[in-house]
Amino acid sequence: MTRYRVAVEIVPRRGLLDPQGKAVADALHSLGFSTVGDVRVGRHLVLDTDAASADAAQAEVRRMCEQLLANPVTEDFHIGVAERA
Amino acid sequence: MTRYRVAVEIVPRRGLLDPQGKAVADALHSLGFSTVGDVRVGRHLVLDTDAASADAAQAEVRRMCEQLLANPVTEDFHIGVAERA
Amino acid sequence: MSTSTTASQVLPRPGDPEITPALIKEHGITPSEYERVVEMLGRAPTFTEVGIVSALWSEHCSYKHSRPLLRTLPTEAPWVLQGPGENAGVIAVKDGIAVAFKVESHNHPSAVEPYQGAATGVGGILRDVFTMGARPIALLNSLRFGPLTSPRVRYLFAGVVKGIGDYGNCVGVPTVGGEVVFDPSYEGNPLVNAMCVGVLREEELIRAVAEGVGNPIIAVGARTGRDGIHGASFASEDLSEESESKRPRVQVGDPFTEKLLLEASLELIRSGHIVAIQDMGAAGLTSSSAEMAARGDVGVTIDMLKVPVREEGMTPYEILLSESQERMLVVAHRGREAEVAEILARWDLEAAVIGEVIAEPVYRVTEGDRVVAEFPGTRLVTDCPTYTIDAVESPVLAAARARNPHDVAPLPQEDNPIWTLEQLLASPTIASKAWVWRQYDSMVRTNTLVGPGSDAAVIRLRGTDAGVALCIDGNGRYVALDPRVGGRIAVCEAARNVACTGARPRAITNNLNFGNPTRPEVYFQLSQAVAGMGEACRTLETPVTGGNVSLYNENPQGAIHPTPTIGMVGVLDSLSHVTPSAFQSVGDSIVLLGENTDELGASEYLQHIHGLAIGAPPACDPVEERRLIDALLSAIHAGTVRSAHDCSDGGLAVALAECAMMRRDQQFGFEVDLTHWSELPLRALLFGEAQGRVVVSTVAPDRVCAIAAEHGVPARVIGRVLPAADGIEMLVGDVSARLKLPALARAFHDTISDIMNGAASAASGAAPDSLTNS
Amino acid sequence: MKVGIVRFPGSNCDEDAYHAVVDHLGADAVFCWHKDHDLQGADLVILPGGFSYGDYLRPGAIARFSPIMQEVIAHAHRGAPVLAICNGFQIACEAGLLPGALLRNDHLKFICEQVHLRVESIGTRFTSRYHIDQVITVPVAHGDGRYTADANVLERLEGEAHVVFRYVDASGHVTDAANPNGSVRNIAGVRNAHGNVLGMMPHPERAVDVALGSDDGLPLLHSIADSLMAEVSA
Ligand SMILES: Nc1ncnc2c1ncn2[C@@H]1O[C@H](COP(=O)(O)OP(=O)(O)O)[C@@H](O)[C@H]1O
Ligand SMILES: [Mg+2]
Repeated sequence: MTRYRVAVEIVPRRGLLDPQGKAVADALHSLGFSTVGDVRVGRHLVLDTDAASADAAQAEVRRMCEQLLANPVTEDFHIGVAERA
Repeated sequence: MTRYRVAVEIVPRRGLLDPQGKAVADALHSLGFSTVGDVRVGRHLVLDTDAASADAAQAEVRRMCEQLLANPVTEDFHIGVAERA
Repeated sequence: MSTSTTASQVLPRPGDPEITPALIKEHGITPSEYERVVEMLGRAPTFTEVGIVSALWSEHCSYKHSRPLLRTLPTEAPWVLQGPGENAGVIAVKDGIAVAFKVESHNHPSAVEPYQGAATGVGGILRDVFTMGARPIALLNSLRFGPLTSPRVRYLFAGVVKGIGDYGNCVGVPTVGGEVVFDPSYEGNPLVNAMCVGVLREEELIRAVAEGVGNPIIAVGARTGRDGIHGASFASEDLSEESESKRPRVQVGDPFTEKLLLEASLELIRSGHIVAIQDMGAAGLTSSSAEMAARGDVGVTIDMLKVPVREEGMTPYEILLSESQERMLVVAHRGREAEVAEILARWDLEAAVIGEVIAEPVYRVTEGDRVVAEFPGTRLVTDCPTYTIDAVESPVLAAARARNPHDVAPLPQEDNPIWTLEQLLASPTIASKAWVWRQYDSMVRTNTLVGPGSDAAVIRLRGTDAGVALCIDGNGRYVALDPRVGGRIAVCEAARNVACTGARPRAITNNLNFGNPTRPEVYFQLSQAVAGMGEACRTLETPVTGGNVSLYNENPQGAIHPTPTIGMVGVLDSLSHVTPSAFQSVGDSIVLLGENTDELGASEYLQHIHGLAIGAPPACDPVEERRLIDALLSAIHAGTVRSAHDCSDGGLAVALAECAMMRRDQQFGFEVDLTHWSELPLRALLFGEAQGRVVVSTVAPDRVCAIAAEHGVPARVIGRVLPAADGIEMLVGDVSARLKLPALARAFHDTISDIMNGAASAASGAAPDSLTNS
Repeated sequence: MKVGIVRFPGSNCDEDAYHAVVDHLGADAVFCWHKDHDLQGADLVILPGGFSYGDYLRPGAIARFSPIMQEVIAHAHRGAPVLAICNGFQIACEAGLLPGALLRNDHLKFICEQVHLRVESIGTRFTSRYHIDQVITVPVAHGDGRYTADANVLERLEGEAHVVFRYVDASGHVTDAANPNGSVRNIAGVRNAHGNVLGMMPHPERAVDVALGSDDGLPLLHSIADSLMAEVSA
C-alpha cells in the first residue's frame, strides 16, 4: 500500500442558480475587476488515502464521491490524478 | 482581449484547524473507507475573465485572490493555468 | 509522580532560545517583573517558564492595571450566589432556579479576522457559563465599529455578525439582544463583546477549584494545535502594524465540537464524577491549570507528553500557550477516570489524563521525566504585580466637554424638526438592527418571549412562572466626555432598559474596553468610569458579579472612546408582567415619566448631524433613576402599562418614533403636545438625551401619573396613539410638525440593509460568506 | 401516540420538539440516540432541526448515515409517519426519503423570522386540521433552505399535490418578497408519494404557543395524532 493524495472538485450543476458565484462576481466588479464574467463556486477537497496503485486510489475516491462527498441531485464532481503523498 | 477561464483552489492554511475536513474524514471512516487519512476541505472557484494573454489573466486572478477571494489570515490559494473559455 | 519537597532541577530544553532582555521584552515582561520572577524562582527562568509568565502576567489574565479599581465595585447582595473570581457570576432567581452570566471581549482577534474572531469569542463565553454547571439559554453581543462608509468597516461588520450568528446558531443558543454603535473613534479597533446567560438549579453550581491530592487532571475536547499562541498577550498590546505579523495566530472555531462539549460537560457535572472543570480560554492550558490550582491552593503537575496534540513536534512552550478552541480542563475524582472517559466517548470527545493534584505546593510542568517548568506554590498567580497610574484628564477632552452645544449653529434644514428626526432615525447607530439579528436564531429553545429589537430581551424559565430580562448597553461618547457620569449612565440605562420590560434589575456583568492604561489620561478614564459604575450599582442594588477587561484598544489614530459595556440581568417574578416597548393599540394615552431638560451635550444629534462629540453628557442621578424604576415597575405590576420604552440615543422624538414603528408589521401613528416645555430650546427638547425618561402607553393615564407621584417621579400625559395612517404630529407651542409614517419607517428600517446589500457587497456579502463552506 | 425524536450530534431543536409534543400536544415522547438502532416503538418519528455534524460538507449529508437512520428509513417504508423539520428535512432529502435538495439561501445569509405559509393540501395526515389555502404563521431559522429539484420531479410534486406548504405574503399570495430563501416555486414543505413523510424548513414545533408569537403549528401535530388514532380504530 502506498499513500496517495487525491484532489476532488465538486461544483454546482450547470443551470442551477449559484448565488455564491454571483456574489463573488458582483464583489469583484465593485472592486474594479470589470473584466470578470461568470464565476462558479464549488468545493475543493484534498484526501490522503492508502491504495495499491494510483488507479486504485482514484477508484476509491470515486466511491467516496458517489456515496458521500457529492450530492447527486445538485452537484457534479471531478477527481484529479492521484499523486504519492 | 480574449476570454480565459481560470480555476482557483483555496484551502485552509496548514496548521489551522479544519473542522470540516475532520468531520468528513470521520464520516468516511465510519462508512468503511478505513484507508483515508487527512482530509482538507476548501473552495474551488472557476472564473471567466478577459485578458490580453494567459499570463495576464492569471496575474489578474492573483490580484483577485489577494484582495477578496482568499482570506489572507486563514487560507492559502493556488491558481490553475488560464485556458481560453 | 514526585512528591519530594525540594525544588526539582529545571534545565533549559535543547533548542530553547537563550533568555535575553530582547526576548523578555518581546514577551511583554518588564525588567522589574523579570526581577520578581528570578526572585520567585531563585534562578533564571527557562524559555518555557518565560512563556508561562508572559501569559499569566499579561493584562488579559492578570488584570494588573484594573484589579485595584475593580475591587472598589460592589459585589454582594442576598441573591448573589457567585461573585467575581469564577468563570461566571451566578444569582438566584426563584424556586431554586439560578442564572449564571458573564461577558467577554474578542476585540483584537476580531479586528484581524472578523469571522473567526467573533465566533471564537462566542465559543469562549459559552464555555465560561456551562463550566459553572449552567445550561446556556441566551447570548447577547455589544459591537462597535467605525462608520459604515468605509469598505473595511463593512467587511468587519459583516464578518463579525456572521461569525456570531454561525456559532450561536449552530450550538443552539438563541442570540436575543445586543447593541451596535458606529463611531469614527472605533475605526481600525472594533469592539466585540459577547455575553452569555445560563440557567441552573442552585445545587448544581460548580466552581473551578482544584482539590483532592491524587485527583487526576484531564484534558477534554479538541486536540491542541499551534492556534493563537500568545493570543493572551496579543490581546494586551496596541493594535499596530506588528499585529499583522501575528496574523497566522488566529484561532478557528468549531461550534459543532462546542455543542458536544456543552452536552458532555453538563452530563459530567451532573454525574458527580468530577471536582472542577474550566475552559482552556485565554492562555489555554497554562491559565486554566494555574488558576484552578491557585483557587484550591494546591499543587499540580502536568505532563506535556500526555496532551493530545494536532501537530507533530509541538514544544511544551507551544502546548502550554496554545489557544486552540473547544478544550476543557477537568479535575476528576480519583478512580473515576473510566466513568469520565465513557461519558465523553458517548459524545465522541477525546480525553486524556495529563497530570494530577499534588500535596507538594508547586506548579510543575514536565515532559516525561524532565521537569521543564516549576513555580513555587501559587505565586505564579498571586505574585503578579498590580499597577496604579497617576490619573490626569486629557485637556483635549476637558475642553470638548466645556463647549456649549448651543453655540453650534443649526443647519438650515433643521428649521423642519422632522428632517432632523428622519436623519437621526437613518443614523446607523439608531436605525433598526434587523439586518443583524435576522441572521441570529433568536427563537431556538422556545423560551424567547421578547427577542431582539426591544429595550431588553425576556427569556422565560421553564418550570417556573418567572423570567429574566437581559440587555447589554454602553455609550462611549458619554464616557469620553465625562467618564464619571458616563460610567453611571451605562449602568442606569441598562437598568432602565430591563425595567421597561417589567423586570427588577438584579445584577450586572461588565466589559471595560479602554485604551492603553499606562497613559495617565486613559487611566483617568478607567478609574473615573469604574467609580461612576460603582455609584450606580450601589444605589440600584445591582452588584457586579463578573466581567472582563480589554485594554490597549488603540489604533494608529489613537485611543477609542472609553467604552464600558454593561450586561444587565433583571428578574420577572411573574410572566404576566412582561411589557413590550412598542405601542399596542390606537387610543392609548402616551405618558412621559421623568423630566425633559436643556441637555444637548454628547448627543447622537451633535455627532450625526454636526459630526461633533462635544458638551457635557446629560446629568445622571442614580437616586432619581432608582425612583423612576420603582415607579415604572409599580405601574406595570398594577397592570396599568401597555408599553414602556426608555429615551436614549436621539432623545424624546426618536423614542416616540420608535414606539410607533419599531415593529415593521404593526405600526402606529401618534400625536403629542410638548408645549409644557416650550421654553426649552426645541432641539434640546426633541433630541437632547436627558436621562431618567420613559415613554409609556396606557389606558389609565391618571393611575400611572398617580403612581409616579407616589414615588416622586414627574409624569405628564403628552398625547395619544393613532392609527398608522394618521402619521405623527408633534406640537410645541406654535411649532407643529407632521409627517406620514412611511418615510420615517423607511429611514429607520432600511438604512443598514440598504448599505450592506447595496454596492457594499464587495466588502460585506461575498467575503465572509465565502469563508464558510457549509 | 408515542413520538420518537431522533438526537443526532448537533441536533438543537430536539428539546423544542419534545416540549411541543409533550407539553402542548399531551403525547408521550422519547429521544432516539443516533448510535442506536431502536425507535422504542415510536408511532411518529421526528427528525428535528439543528446542525447535525455541524452541517459540515452539506447539511444532512453525514447524519444520513447514522445507525438510527436505517430504522427511520424502515419506519418510513412501513408507511409510518415521519416529520422532518429544517435540518431534519435536509437529512430526509439526503437520505432519499424525500425528493429534491436544500441549498444555501439565495441571499447567502442565515435567516430567522416569522413567515407566512399557505396550506396547499389538506388531504395529508399532517394537515387535516387546516383548511385549504389557510395562511399560517410559523418561524424559519436556517441558512440552507432553498428548495430545489429537477423539472420532472417538480412537475410530479405539483401534479400530485405533494407540495404541502408554500411561502406567501400575509394575504396568501405567492411573491418573491415572501420567499425567505429563494426556494423554487416558494416551496416550504413537501411530502413523499405515499404521504407519510413530510419535510419542511419552517419550525412548527416553535409555533405552539401564542406567547412565542404563534400557535399555528399545533394543528399539524394534532393532524398526525388524528391520523394515528384513525389507523388504530381502523
Ligand atoms: N470588569 C470586571 N468587573 C468585575 N469582575 C471582573 C471584571 N473583569 C474581569 N472580572 C473577573 O475576573 C475574573 C477573570 O476574568 P476573565 O479572565 O475574563 O475570566 P475568563 O478566564 O473567563 O476570561 C472573572 O471572574 C471575571 O468575572
Ligand atoms: Mg433602550
